[in-house]
Amino acid sequence: MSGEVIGVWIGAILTLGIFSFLYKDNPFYKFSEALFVGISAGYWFVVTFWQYFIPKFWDNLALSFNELVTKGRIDYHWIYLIGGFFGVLMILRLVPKIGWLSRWSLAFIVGTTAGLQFTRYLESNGIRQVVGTIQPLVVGGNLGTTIGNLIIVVGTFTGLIYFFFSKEHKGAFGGAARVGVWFLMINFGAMFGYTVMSRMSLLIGRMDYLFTDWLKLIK
Amino acid sequence: MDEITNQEKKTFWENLLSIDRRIIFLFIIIAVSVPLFFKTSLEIPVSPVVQGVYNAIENLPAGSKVLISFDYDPGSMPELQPMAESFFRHCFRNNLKVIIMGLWPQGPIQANMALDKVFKELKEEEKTVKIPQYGIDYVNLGFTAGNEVVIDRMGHDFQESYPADAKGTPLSEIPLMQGVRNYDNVDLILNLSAGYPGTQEWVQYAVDVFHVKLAAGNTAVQAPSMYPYVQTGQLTGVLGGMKGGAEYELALKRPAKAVSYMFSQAVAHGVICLFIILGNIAFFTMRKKKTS
Amino acid sequence: MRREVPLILTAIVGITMIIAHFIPPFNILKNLFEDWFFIIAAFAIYLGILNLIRVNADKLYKKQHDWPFGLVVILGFLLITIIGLFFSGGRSFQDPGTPFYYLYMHLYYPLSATMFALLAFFVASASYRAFRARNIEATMLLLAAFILMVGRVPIGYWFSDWLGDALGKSADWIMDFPQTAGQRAIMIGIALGVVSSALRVILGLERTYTGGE
Amino acid sequence: MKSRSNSKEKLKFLPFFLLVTVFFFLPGIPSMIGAEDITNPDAESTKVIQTTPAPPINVTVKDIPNDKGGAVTISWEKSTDDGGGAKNVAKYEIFRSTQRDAGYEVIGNTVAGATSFSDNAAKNKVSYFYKIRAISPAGVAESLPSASVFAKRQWFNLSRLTLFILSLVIGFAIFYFIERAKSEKGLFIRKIAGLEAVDDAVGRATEMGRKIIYIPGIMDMDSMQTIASVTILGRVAKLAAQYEAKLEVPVCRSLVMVTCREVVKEAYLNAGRPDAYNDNMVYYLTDDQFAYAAALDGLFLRERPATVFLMGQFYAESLILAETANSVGAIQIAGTAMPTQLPFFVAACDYTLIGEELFAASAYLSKDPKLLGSLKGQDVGKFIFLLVIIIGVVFLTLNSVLGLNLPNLGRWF
Repeated sequence: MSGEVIGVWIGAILTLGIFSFLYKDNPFYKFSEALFVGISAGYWFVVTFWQYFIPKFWDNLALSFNELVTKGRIDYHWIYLIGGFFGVLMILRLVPKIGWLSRWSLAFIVGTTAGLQFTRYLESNGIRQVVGTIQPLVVGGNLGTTIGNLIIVVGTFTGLIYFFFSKEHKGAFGGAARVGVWFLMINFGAMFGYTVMSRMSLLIGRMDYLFTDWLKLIK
Repeated sequence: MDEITNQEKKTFWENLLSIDRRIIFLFIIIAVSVPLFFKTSLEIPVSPVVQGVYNAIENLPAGSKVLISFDYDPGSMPELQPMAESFFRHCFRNNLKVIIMGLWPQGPIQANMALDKVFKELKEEEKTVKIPQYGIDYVNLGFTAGNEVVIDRMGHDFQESYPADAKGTPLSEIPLMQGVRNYDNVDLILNLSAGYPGTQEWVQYAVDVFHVKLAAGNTAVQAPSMYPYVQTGQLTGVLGGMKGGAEYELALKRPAKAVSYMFSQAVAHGVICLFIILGNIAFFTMRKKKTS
Repeated sequence: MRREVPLILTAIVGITMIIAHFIPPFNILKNLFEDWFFIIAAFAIYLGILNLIRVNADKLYKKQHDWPFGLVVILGFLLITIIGLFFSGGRSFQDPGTPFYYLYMHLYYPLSATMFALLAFFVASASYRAFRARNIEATMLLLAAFILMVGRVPIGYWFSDWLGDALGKSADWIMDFPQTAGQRAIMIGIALGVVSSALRVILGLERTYTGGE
Repeated sequence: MKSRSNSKEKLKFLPFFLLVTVFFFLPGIPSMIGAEDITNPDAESTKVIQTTPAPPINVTVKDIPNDKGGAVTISWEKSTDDGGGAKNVAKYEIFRSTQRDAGYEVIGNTVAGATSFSDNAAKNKVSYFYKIRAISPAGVAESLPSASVFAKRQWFNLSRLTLFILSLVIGFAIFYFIERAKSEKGLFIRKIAGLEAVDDAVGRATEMGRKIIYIPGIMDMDSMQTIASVTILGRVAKLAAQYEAKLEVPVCRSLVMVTCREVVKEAYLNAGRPDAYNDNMVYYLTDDQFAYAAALDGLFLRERPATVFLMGQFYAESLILAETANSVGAIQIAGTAMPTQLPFFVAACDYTLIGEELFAASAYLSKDPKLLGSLKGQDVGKFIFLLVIIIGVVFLTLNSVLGLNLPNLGRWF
């Protein structure tokens, strides 16, 4: 048996192992689960090493080191040492007495995220969507678009009303919020329905693997 | 359910309401598997969002540069791989130059798999189209870490994210990459996406900021949340899931795997719909019984 | 030192990132900070891995219930890590033909894809349970889902062209208008939520992560 | 928390109306002073060196706007012989000089079919001229020189002026209400069902003697949703400590593990039960999305938790987790700002925080007036957006019905 054939058999058995979970928890599933956790943790560890640690940290330092040795110059890549410094602070958690230093790294990360996503979300999720909603309500000669635009404006408007926190949902305001909830529900239903297709295709892919690649029942 | 007041034997509808979900699972597995053994061809119309993607590629003059970002992993192969193959078929048929990259570590491998398949086809059937050459007709930049940051940096300069292609050749030595500094020198971006980072990030970081033209192939889950972007014109079009892939194959007049999977999907959908209908009938029958 | 430094650091870094969006020369700092993030995360993964191994080794050592599966976790991890780090050609470890690629294709991929495929079953059971016309809201959810499910696959064609076309058209219409409207309201809300949370973090009002109330 | 509405309250909104008004007029500026193309005035007529292929025409040059300088974009129209025939263009060469009529040097070339090139080696504030030469087997043809251009560094990205102003206005609104909330009591915040249920859900776990499992999403600390989730965990952990419920936090990112440990430890300390905390409550499983889901599924079935929290950024695994937790009878409180996953949480979970509600959760649970004030600031943001939408739609509708010429607000962004 070639490596490829053995590989397909292993793959097929593990596939059945995961599927067996649908019936009930059993040792076969537990084995597949444990193997999956171990393998995937290792997989991402290796990926992190080769695709993040080496190019982002090691390569930059090697560049600087090379510059220093061959030309005697101190170039700006040394600045990546600061990133490494924060990384080491993180590892220092293993030393209980100075473990609190890792909070500096956390503070750095949280600050970066907050600053970066502040403008991004405001632009793409906020402004762009507001701009998209600004459409004329009456489009000459096109009833479909006219109704559609009206629905989009009403739906976005009432939907946003629902999200108001500091005003009680009572009276006309509450009525608008209720209409907003209907639009949210239509959104959820439509997305759910749309997604079913995608989920089925994943199962089709697996069954195709079992029947075609493994059992060779389908040519 | 009030078990104490309702002493009579459980009716069919009652049983149905509290059905063991494993019975539903059984129906699903049968519904998906059996149709796989039948060869059928279903006809489907091409929807406007799919036509948008098709037109975006079709309307490019020969020699235009297309950047395709592979942002998915093998988990989404059933949905996205047929699209990837169709994109390559379309681009090479129209003599477009293709730049491949990936924001997901496994993306560029997926691209290689699709390329292999399309080249084999080209060798077999269409003798009029020459086999594309690496470095001149297409180039694979590979994966680079950084998610949306990569998109942002490429907007300033590709070299900030990709000093070299996947094989380690510096971009400046690749004929195709001559004069390509950033998105300004690319005519269209295609994105195959199964989550984060993906189409949403391309819209936020490339379209909104650098005003490039973007079309995408998405898993069916993601596609609906891209509709607002299509509506605002931030996206030229989107292929949603297997159906989008199948429609695109039909627009391209090259039906392939996506079309043949559709039958299984249709039957499975039918089974779910049937269960929902039965569930509602049971629900209303029981409610009537309770009130009377 | 313990409380103040993190707060000041968060504020400075956060404000710098916002400014960098508007002042192009600041982009250099932005890129640098983002690279540092990946470096920190790359260091931090050791903490996670150590934790994983310790938990499972504990299971093994104390002969806890299910201890053999703890062994499977550790062996699986060691197998792929050793092969990926030392025996798969360094940086090109993911190229087709390497041992790492083999493990990836025949162990990792089938497990991952099958786990993903379980969704086909859960989607069925969840929709059976949730899609009942209990009240107006639930009915809206049900109708939208049902029309989309039927309209997006060519079931209609088995009955008649007319029905299939009508269903497909109404599915497209729902996606284009009411669905988009609902989605937009959610997205705009999220934008404000992110802005407000980010600001609270930068201002140091929410700082549980640095060990402060 | 109780509602207060009087005329004074309304007057306090006045500064915002003023700000909003100002905001309407400022954004027009970038479109007035946007970067303009410099087109060669006599580009229509072209000088032909070798008669064979037609030369490229209309060479235009442009400094790449809003960057840190050092680059120029050159665009042209293809030679009419590009695309086939005996005179088919094989490639274009790009020439550059600091004088209009002499001193041209090749700086690069492109494949046939290309219509633009970026000169990445331009020095800032140096004027350059460019020429394009089409090369074919039959001979070469050269375009006229372009107009002059120089690369420059931009100190402010004008295309983002609107965003800048909006950031300031909304940021100020949130800040203002945070400050005001310090001196004001009884700020009204509407009920959020999913958060009202948190107390009961934690209490239930104590009664049943089973665990609370808290899942902070699958993304790393570079997501605001994860950060929001971690702060919510802080509140939940404090409740768990007070109720003496058992809490377990399996995570899929190392940084999230570190952060969650800090947060849970602090929460137990604040609840006066530091002894009840140990590091094993928060543990790492794997970075992998589906392996994480597989492990959690097994955990749910074996532990049969009383309560499951699913808060943060989720992808496809959302429904796998929610359905399995449902099948073991756990109360599930979910929250995410992922529009793609909300439908599944809504369908399968007992309570779902929708989008913005996730970010409001920590403020809501903390009952800290300053944090609650920020929610009011968010509402001002929504109010501004609604106002822009209404005015924008009315303007455009009037334009289309009455043929007026009111401004399109959408263009300002």
